[in-house]
Amino acid sequence: MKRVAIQSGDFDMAAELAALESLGGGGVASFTGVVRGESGLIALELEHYPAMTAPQVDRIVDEALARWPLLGVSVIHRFGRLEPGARIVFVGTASRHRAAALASCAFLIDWLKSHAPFWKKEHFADGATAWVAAQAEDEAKAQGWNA
Amino acid sequence: MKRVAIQSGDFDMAAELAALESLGGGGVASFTGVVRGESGLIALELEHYPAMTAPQVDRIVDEALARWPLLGVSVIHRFGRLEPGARIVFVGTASRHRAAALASCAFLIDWLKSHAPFWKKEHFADGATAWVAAQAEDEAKAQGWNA
Amino acid sequence: MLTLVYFAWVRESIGRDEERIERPAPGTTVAGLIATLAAREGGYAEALGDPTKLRAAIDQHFVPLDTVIGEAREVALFPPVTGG
Amino acid sequence: MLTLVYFAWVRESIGRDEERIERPAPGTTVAGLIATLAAREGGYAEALGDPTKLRAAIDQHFVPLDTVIGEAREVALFPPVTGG
Repeated sequence: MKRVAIQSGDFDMAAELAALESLGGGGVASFTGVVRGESGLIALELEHYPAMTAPQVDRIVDEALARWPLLGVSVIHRFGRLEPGARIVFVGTASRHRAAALASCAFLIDWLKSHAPFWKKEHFADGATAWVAAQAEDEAKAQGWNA
Repeated sequence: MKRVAIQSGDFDMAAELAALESLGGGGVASFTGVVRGESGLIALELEHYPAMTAPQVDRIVDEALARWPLLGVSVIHRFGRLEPGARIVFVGTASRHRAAALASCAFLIDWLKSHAPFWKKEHFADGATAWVAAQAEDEAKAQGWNA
Repeated sequence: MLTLVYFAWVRESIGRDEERIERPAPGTTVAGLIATLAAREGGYAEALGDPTKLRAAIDQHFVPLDTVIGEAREVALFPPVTGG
Repeated sequence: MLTLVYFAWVRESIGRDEERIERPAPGTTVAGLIATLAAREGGYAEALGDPTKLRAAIDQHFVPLDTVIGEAREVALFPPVTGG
């Protein structure tokens, strides 16, 4: 099972996880990223490169499927204006082997952080805005998977 | 937030994850173990040591909270007779740092596999039963966290 | 008195999940207790005859089999655990 | 013709998300294109004046800035990505 969705709307966590659990693999790992509501942030605006995002995510999901013995992978990434507490991204993996499920989940979220063509703009209560800078740490983590 | 439950009944994945997402940490990792339905298995019977299980799980959750910067940890482990597809165990962690959420989730499930006082008896369609043997691999994984 | 609790196939072979026995002599280890019990009639030999297949807890804490029982109230004997 | 697409503050500074330009001379790299565009009036200098802050994709694949544009149909210019 392979599911890649780039969408503005929210998603149903229970349904996403149930789909992975139903594959009979024994173990399902997931990571969900949520908008933090700190420092007066009132919204996070996610812009992306539509022609590039889904094909790129699809490609990295294929790489995860080749690298680990997985029965299923789901990646959902939202775009648009998201308020604190809203889900941004979901990665779910199913495998007979818990280590494979957990490692591939970590691999995919590291890759999304450093390579998925998204950009985040913070909107603050006082009207200020700021584009989120990429973190060198994220790039290093994703590179680590190539070692 | 710390939640430890040792129970026979199922649990609501969406509610468990929503509780972790609401902590404002930015990242929630989870692992869910499900009964595999292979080789004619019709049920898995989980026995545990009630006086020991919850205190031991509570202790290891405290260790995870001390080792990683976590905002919340939930561990739910079921006992009793579970059919293929049923959830056995849930580990969920919330953190500002996705690496902390993912690593602590892996640590907790490795520990549960090798140290939680549970025993599994397989029931097959032909009436045969078999106690599941512990895997040396699980013990090695849990030991790895002490290095 | 000392409470003994059994789990999984240890419990099934012995045919009970709990019993109370006279407190063993001072200095007795879990392994010594196991050897004494394994000499009993019934399913004890089958359950406890091979200590390498057994694990133990004293008062709800895992211990190596060479641990002295001392003032413990409860000793649990069982196969290696298979949680998660 | 070559399509250029801009994202995030590159898009905001330039004031548009897409434009079509004459195909640059054979052998032109992304860095060369950036230098040419940065010389334009308006927000181009602000958006493209410091190539170390920029990343690029050719036909929806990330490329180093020294990549030759060649027969590409679309070049995208943007800051480092921040997904996940």
